[in-house]
Amino acid sequence: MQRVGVFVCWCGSNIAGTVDVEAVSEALKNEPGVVFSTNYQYMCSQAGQDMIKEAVKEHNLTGIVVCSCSPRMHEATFRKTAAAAGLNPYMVEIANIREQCSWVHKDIPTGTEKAIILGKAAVAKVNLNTPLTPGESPVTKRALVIGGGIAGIQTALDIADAGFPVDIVEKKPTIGGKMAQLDKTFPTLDCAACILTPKMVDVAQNENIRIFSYSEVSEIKGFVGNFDVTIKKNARFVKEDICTGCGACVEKCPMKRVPNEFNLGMDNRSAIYIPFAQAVPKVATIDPNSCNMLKNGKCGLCAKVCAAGAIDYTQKDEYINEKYGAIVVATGFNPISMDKFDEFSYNQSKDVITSLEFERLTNAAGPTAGHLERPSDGKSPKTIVFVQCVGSRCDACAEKGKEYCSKICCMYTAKHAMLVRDKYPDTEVYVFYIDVRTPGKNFDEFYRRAVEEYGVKYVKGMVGKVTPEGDKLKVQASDLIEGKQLHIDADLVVLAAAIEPDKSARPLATMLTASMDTNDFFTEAHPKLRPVESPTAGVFLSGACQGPKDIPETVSQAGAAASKVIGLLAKDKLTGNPCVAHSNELMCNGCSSCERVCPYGAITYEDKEFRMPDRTTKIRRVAKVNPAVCQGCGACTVACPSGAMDLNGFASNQIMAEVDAICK
Amino acid sequence: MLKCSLDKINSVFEEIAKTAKLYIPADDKDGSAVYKQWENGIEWSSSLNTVRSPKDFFLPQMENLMEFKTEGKNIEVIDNRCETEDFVIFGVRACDVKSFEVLDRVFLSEPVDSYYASRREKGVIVSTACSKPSETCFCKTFGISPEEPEGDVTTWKTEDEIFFKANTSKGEALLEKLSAYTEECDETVVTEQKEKISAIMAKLPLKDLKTDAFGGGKTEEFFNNPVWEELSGSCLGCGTCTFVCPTCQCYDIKDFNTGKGVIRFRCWDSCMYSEFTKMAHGNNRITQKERFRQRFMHKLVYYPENNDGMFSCVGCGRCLSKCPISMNIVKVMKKIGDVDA
Amino acid sequence: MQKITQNQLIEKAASLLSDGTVNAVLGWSRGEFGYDVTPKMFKTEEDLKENFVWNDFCGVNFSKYLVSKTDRFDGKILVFLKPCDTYSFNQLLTEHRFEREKVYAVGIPCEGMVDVIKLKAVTGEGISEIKEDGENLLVTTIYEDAPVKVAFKDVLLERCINCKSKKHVAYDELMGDEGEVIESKRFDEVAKIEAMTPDERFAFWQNELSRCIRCNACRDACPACTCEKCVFDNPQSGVENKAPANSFEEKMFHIIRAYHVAGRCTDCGECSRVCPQNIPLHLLNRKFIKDINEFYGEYQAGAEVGSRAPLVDYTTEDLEPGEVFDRRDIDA
Amino acid sequence: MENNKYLREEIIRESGVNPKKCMKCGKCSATCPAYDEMEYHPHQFVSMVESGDIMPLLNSESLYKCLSCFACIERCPRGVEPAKLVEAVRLSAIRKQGENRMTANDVPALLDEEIPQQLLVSAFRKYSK
Amino acid sequence: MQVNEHKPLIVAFCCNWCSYAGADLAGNNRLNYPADVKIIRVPCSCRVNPMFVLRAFQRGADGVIICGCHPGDCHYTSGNYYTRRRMAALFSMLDFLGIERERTRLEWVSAAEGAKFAATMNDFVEKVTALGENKRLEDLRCKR
Repeated sequence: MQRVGVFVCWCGSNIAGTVDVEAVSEALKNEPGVVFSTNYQYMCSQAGQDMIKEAVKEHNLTGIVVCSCSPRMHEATFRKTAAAAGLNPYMVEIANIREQCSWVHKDIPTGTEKAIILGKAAVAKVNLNTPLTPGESPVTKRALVIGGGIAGIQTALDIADAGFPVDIVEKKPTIGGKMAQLDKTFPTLDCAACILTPKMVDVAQNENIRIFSYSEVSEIKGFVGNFDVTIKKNARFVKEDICTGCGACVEKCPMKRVPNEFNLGMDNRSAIYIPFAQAVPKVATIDPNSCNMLKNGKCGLCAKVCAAGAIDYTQKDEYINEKYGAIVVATGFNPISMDKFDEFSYNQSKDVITSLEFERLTNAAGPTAGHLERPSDGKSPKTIVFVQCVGSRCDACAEKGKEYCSKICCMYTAKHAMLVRDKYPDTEVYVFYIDVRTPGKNFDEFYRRAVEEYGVKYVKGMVGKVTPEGDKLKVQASDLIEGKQLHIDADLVVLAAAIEPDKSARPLATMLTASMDTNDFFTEAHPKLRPVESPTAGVFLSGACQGPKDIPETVSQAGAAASKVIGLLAKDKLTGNPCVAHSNELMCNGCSSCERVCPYGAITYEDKEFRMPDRTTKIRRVAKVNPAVCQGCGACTVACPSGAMDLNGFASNQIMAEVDAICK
Repeated sequence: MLKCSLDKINSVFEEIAKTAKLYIPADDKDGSAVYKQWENGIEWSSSLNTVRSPKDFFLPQMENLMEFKTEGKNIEVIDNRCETEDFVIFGVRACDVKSFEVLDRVFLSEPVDSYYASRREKGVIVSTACSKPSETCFCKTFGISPEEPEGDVTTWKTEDEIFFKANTSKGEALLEKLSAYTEECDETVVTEQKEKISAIMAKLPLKDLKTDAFGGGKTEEFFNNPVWEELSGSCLGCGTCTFVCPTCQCYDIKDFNTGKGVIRFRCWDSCMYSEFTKMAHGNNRITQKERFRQRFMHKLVYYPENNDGMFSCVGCGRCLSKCPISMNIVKVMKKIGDVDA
Repeated sequence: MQKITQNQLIEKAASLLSDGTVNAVLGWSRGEFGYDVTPKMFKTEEDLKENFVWNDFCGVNFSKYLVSKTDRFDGKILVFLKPCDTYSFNQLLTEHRFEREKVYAVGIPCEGMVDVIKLKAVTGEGISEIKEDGENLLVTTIYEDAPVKVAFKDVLLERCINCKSKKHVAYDELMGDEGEVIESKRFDEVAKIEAMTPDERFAFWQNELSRCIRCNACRDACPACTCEKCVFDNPQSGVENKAPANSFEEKMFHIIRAYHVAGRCTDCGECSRVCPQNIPLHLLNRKFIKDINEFYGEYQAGAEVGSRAPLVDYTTEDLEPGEVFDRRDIDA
Repeated sequence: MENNKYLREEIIRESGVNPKKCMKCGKCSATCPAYDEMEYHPHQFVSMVESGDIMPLLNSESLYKCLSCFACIERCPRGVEPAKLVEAVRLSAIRKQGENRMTANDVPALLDEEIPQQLLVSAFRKYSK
Repeated sequence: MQVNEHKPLIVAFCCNWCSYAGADLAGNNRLNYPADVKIIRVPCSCRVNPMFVLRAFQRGADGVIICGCHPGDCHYTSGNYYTRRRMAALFSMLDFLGIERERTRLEWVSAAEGAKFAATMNDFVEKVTALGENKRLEDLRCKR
């Protein structure tokens, strides 16, 4: 039997106004186990806490019940108080007589009666409490960053700067991500390459960072502080450590008609290629789907011209096992497919392009060397129509686009429009918008400049349809302000396509047991207070994998994720939540029901030898919970038919005792 | 000897029910017989072989013994026993009547179980000669006479008449009440009926089952017989046999916390259960083999040893028909006792 | 009326014993009256010839026995499985309750098993011998001179009338022909109860469950109930009780037992077969099966090893509990 | 005004359209082939129904300029379905007139290669009671 | 309006992360609901064992309501999805046994839905009050 002390808080008049606190403390005196019961104006105050500490000493209390505000408010406070008094902090139970009693009930008899019952339930529970000690697990001081775009790069650099080793896994042959494909960046109009490529070089040169390019994560086991990851390094048929990136092979390769992904298929590359001049690592890669040598063994030119002898047609996929303490997801985004938006004739006309394609068209390193030319005939467009919100902000039932706002389109469209007017002042530029959303430092000013200084014509109204006619694109739209229909003969139409998470994110989330929303964006542990952490401990989120983001936001989130990772890796040991599940081996059948419902993969099985009462031994399969992984949801406790699985802090007998006390 | 036409049997029941609760075997929805409290419309079943034995009337499956209430730090003990009402069980088979003797030897010997004793005192047993035994019956094995069962009153039922004979003063008092419906008669018909019953008994498949091999003092002979292992191998440990058995008398006393107080109650227990007689150190019968052995050793060896050679099986056959896997005392007796039947 | 004969099984068992494939045979042994067969481990050919029996009363589902038998026996056990037994066999394998390597399973066809209560309702008490005669049983009783002829089809167990499958889903060797999964009417009775008013339903179950004597036969015969320690035997669980204390306890026991096997119950019908009080317990299990089929798609426990039981699974689009009733109201 | 409120609810109920879902992008109008013929354009229909400003719609020729081509329904990113609203407003207009203006016999005379079948079917549904 | 003397006893199991916080919010906003509702905090709605529900009825509860995060919002990602299946099965079974279906409910209440919490409780109490005392799942020993 416990020796329980009951402390009823008045919370000024917050509780005492509707609950007769004296009656409550008096009534609870008679409950089993209660040896001391009192009330005080503010239990959470220093004086109140001292009162608890003294009572613990004086009455040899083993358990504490505080009847006060919500445990979500002060449970931690009173646990600390208990610990300071030498009690196990988990021997404290809170009866919520403020939020769930005095504040919702009006008259004193009702409030008092309910407060007493809630107090009895807390006493009944604390009588069955057991001291709990949080488990400890070691931390592998190495981080894994999945995705090598600006988010991944920034996170990796920040972690590495703090002195921890970091590995970046990037599925493309080079890091850099979407930002490497951009021309200028809003609102300052810096050249993307000028600010990104130095960072890429930093990554390459940082001793703490390893880059696994052209690689994927294939398996993740373990838990926070102790992840066990298998990385699949795809065969690039070029020995990375030997290749100097001279490009001789690229030049000599006879297979030159492979659509160039980096330029979104607007020009061609060779079968052996380096995505772009500043690629990191600057190593050639052979595309096995286009290389003649790999397909039918005829060619081998690249191997002949490679002075370093880096070409290896027999290279195989390689699997690397590494341990990590933390994992950062930075898998980024892609524009959605325009296949379902027939009204804009994206598939009918080469001159209807997405904004990302437009970036490549205006980029000095792009297919047109930065000259704005129509993809169909290379002519300079004289009238350009930008269409905003293509596939964004759609109805959920429409099944065509995404429900959310893609966030970055307003700004980059303003940038595109402005740049066109700046370089080609005789071009007429229309931007059709629904709303122009520019929250951000210097963002609205930027948009206003596009209108006021550069004369971009912003029209309120969505484009209805785009019809190719001759070498023109007939754009039909409605000017909602002037109330008239516009028919524009455009030379180029640029669609601000919605963005969506990369397709690799979903299977990765499954491996990580990290949760995602219905749009496949990773969910954060708390939308406001823990925005860069996944609910799965040890998994952090960086960049657009968590939601649409522009570069400044991505970089700041990347830094935030890095600081969280550093905070984790700086610890030598992790202290867990002691309210975790545990299995009674004597009762466990090993039936696997609990394992199947565990969202964290915290339950494993082992064959254990038992000594039977008749002195024989028996080997049985029994469940084992890894307390470092278990988050304490309790799903397993109900899945277990024999009741072998129970939850610390919320044990079945404790909950039933509460039920009994309430129903008395 | 008294007799009465079967046409009037419901009037007889009505008369008895005026002063006491009357229980008779009646047909349940699936055709099996169960004891039901008589009221108008409840018909006496043609079968006497009830699913549950009449042991329930004296040793109910569950009964509250007392209550505690706590008020602050005080505890109050409440004896919640209420006066047992008079009751009559009508149509009890010979074997079941014999089972009461087995129970009496346990509950009425010192210290007397007052709960049991008061019910025993208030209950009147009207037995009926068993003219239609089942193939599972083997009461003769234990020297029981289905032709003339014991009880406060013995009755014989023919096609159209029922004959009464009082054996005790309680029985005489009951028959006194029924005098309006009965008339004196001689024993001719009853004697005929007894002969008929004897003839049927001679046809029963288990008629030759003998107890010679068993009895007190045989513990060492049987206890370590390796056959227990094989016999108990099929036992599921469910306890059905003990719950339908008229002589199984083990019980457990438990407390139930109602939230407002504690009810101390007694309920049947079963030696087939793993928790049976569990003690602080654990369980002394650790596998189903020991538990299985216990049941039969108790019936055939331990009980006779303490009760002048009386076996605590009455051959009612319930466990034979209700065991889910048809393992039963007959199979055990044949195997262990190597009795040829 | 079984298509495969007792002698065929004895021969098969004897040959597997003698060639060392197996070290023991889990089979049915002869009783006193023809219908009271008992499971037994046979270890010799002589024992098999003398005591092994295969007839219309071999209802016991051996799958559950494998849990304890494989545990305590060093060697391989031959087990004869009827089609319905094979589902339990698979389900127990799914739950890792015995080692597959320790068992040699022989699938045998089954034409249905006889319900002794139904049989006795026709013949009366006093059965001394039962013989097969074509589609009939010839039952000799001590009361009649001539044997009573009973049509086999009329006295089948409820579970056999509504047999869900004659297909063996697991075996090492199959005797006889492979059967098919059957479109059974096994949910009709459940639907009938669902169609009652709540008051009628309550009265129905009150009447049935009040007869429970809490003997635990249903649980102990159930191949899904293989817990090392049942919650109802465990004083720590808070629900342990040995007696049918009152109508609540009985409901609690049966609801929770049905819930614990929900999604795992193969609908083998042992619970109802063994109930000494003839309570139609299988209806509770079938209610869960029917609900699961309707809410989450058809699922047959034990149809394959390793399948995920519906209650340890989910989709994000599942029905809300409230919608369950809305839907039923619309259907009604 | 009370009357308009009732009318608004009726139109919304009959059309099954939720005009509150509209984000005022104007794509319906932008895509409308009959835009130039109309006094009130599809996006205005949605907005005016939502604000209960229905009388002008009932009295406007615009009501009959809609071709029921359903381009607006197809293109609307929010799934608002303006054409169904137009249709519902038409029904209200017809209810107000209250007479049977079309019989089955009239239909063959009206058949014209140029007229979409859909229009004819919906017209028949509306103008016969 | 029928006056019902019986004061129902309602046990509400609320998950710590959403519904318990929702109940707190109802308090913060001073949204009244009957004092008949007594809340038990559980880490997740999936911690609620059907045995707890039956236990509450045994001990005299007239209604049991389980509140959890909205589907997709579970703090533990999937706990409430299991709850949904378990309770759908359990409630359907109770209904099958003739227990009034209004006595049990599963409701999703987020931490932001203080108003929904109060409204849900008001509604639930009203429905259970209309049913009167729980007679079909009672344990007479626990009644006074």
